[in-house]
Amino acid sequence: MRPFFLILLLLAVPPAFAQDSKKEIERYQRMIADSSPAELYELAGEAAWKKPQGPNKVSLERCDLGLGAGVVKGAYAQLPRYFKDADRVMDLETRLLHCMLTLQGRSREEATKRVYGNEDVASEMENLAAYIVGESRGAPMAAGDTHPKEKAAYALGKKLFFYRAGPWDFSCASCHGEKDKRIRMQDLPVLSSAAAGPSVATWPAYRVSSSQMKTMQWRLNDCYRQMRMPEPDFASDATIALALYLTVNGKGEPYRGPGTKR
Amino acid sequence: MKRVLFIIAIVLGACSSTPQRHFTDENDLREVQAVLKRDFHARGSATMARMESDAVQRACNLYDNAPPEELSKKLEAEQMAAIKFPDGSLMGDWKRGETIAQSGRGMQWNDGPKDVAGGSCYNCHQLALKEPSYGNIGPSLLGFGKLRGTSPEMQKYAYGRVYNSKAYSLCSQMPRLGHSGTLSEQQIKDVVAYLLDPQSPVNQ
Amino acid sequence: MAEPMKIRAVQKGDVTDVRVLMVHPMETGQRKDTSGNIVPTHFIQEVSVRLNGKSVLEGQISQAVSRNPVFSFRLKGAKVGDKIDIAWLDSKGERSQSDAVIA
Amino acid sequence: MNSLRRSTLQFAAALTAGLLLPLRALAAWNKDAFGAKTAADALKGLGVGASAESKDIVIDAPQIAENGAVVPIEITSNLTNTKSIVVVIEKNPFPLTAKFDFGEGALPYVKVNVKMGESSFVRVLAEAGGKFYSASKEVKVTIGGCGG
Repeated sequence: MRPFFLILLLLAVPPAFAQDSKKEIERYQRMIADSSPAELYELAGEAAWKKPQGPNKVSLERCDLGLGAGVVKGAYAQLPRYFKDADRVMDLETRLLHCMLTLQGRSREEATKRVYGNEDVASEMENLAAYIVGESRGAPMAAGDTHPKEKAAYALGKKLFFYRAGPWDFSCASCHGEKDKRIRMQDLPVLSSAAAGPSVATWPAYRVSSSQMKTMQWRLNDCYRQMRMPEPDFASDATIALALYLTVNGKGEPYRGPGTKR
Repeated sequence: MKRVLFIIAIVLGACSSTPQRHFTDENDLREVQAVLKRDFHARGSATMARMESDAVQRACNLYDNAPPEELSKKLEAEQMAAIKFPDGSLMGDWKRGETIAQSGRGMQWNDGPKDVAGGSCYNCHQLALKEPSYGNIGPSLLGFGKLRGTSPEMQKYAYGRVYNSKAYSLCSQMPRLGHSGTLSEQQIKDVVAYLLDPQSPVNQ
Repeated sequence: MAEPMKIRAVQKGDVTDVRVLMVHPMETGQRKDTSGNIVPTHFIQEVSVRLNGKSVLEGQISQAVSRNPVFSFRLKGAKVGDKIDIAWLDSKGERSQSDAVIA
Repeated sequence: MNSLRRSTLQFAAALTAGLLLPLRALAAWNKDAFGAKTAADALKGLGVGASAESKDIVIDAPQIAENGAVVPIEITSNLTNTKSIVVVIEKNPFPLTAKFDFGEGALPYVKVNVKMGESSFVRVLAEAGGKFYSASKEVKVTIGGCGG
């Protein structure tokens, strides 16, 4: 990586072709967002939220997502955050899992058997996430960044973001660390900066290429797959720290998911 | 003129107070590595052995991809020494090279033993003009062979760069495709042909 | 009986904007499922839109329409409170019908 | 997708109230035209004759689509009394994609998401006043992600 000042002096301006194709791709993104089936997952998620399950035959309607038991409106925009009852920083999917275990009495093994769905049947977690995030539309994102454990998670997330590892020596920053970079035609936001805002504001998202609603845990999971790394544990501290790091970087961005992406 | 001075001012400012590095010392690196070993698990071909880090990764992590000069030189030389250059022509079949450059498969946990690995070249580089969907993380390689010719030295340079880019620029973002076992000797020769062969669309 | 559709019909001046979301895999017969065998073709072929029981639009579509189809239509001469019902028939003879009231 | 609560209620309500009119015979699906491998054969199958280029057919489609699975196409015909609109994606294995016949109460307008196998021209034909008109737009389909 060339030293910092050389990049500044080069002030490379992207060639004209890439410039207007960027505009065209943004138009495509607006068009698919207009006519997206994402709404179907929000509806299915609302049904799952209210469905009694587990040995206790209880729904998730008493689950506290941070704003009080059962409060869904605006809850996602304040995640990830520290939860006193679990003495742990949690993102949405980790918190949902917590409620499945504590309220519904389900086993961790059963509740995490199928956290990623496929194009025929979405997973319970994907439907729930679509519903809950939809209830934060318009709220400025404000993940927790004051509690000591939140600060520690942010610091860990940042180190994980820049740590190069694996057979291809990649870190997240290899692709998301420098402005105006693309993989093929895919623009790569600098997630270590405020430019993370528009990304964290539109995940979870319906992916047209796979006809599936995908969550943030999946997003991190699939990045590590393409970094040629082993698989991250679902709802592990490492994934939560990364999610918190990205979301705090994008603090203030109005949430507008679930998104619709290529 | 005023604007250029202004830019230089920023640059000097940026250099004098070197930004706080991401990792303070080797211990810091070990702590992050421990988290990765705790919170990840093997899947398919992606085993936990991939969590071990070598001297190159430690140097690039510790110094934010800009290690001191003599450390870089030392490690680059070690990486160069480890490259096995086949003898004879290093140019294979550019048609197979194009398929390798287009394919993003290889070394992922969902790549089966029968799946043929690719080089993911188009993810980061422009190569042939006829392929508009190219990345720009790496420099454009359009007309690489037309500009540089096909001398044995150039074949060796191209082969070495693909085999282990860190032998030339220690903290390059380009994967060590040969060193990591992603591409075979023949596949790297085919990529070299795609880059250098006058018939290749890269040079049309 | 297939999943019901999600219809939204909104009156804007003298035009009614109708947006319908259908649940259907729209299989082209070229996709492989997770265990690697080809999923046979299966897609909506006919779509019909009726206003107060009278047909206003008839569509024939192919497997090239995206999965979980989303259509937008515009009607004229309708008013708030009128009823729209949309029906589809697919290549396996499955049918679905949903209706909505113009808001 | 487990059951959709709100829509199901809507549907159930219609059933109970007996409002659900029997499904009339829908426009029969034109097997030959939709089975044609070329745009020309498909149009012949539909009985669509020679068409004149017309700016009164407005196609709003992305110039570049990051993925061919969902390409939103919005079509408006400003030709007076347009009877039908036909959508053809020339490079698709089966080019004929859709045919819409507009009755009294519908405007000649439709928006639909289509799949495109590769970059191709999207051709739209309209029948108005017994004549056929056409317009086309090119959509480039690119590879967005890491191709892995």
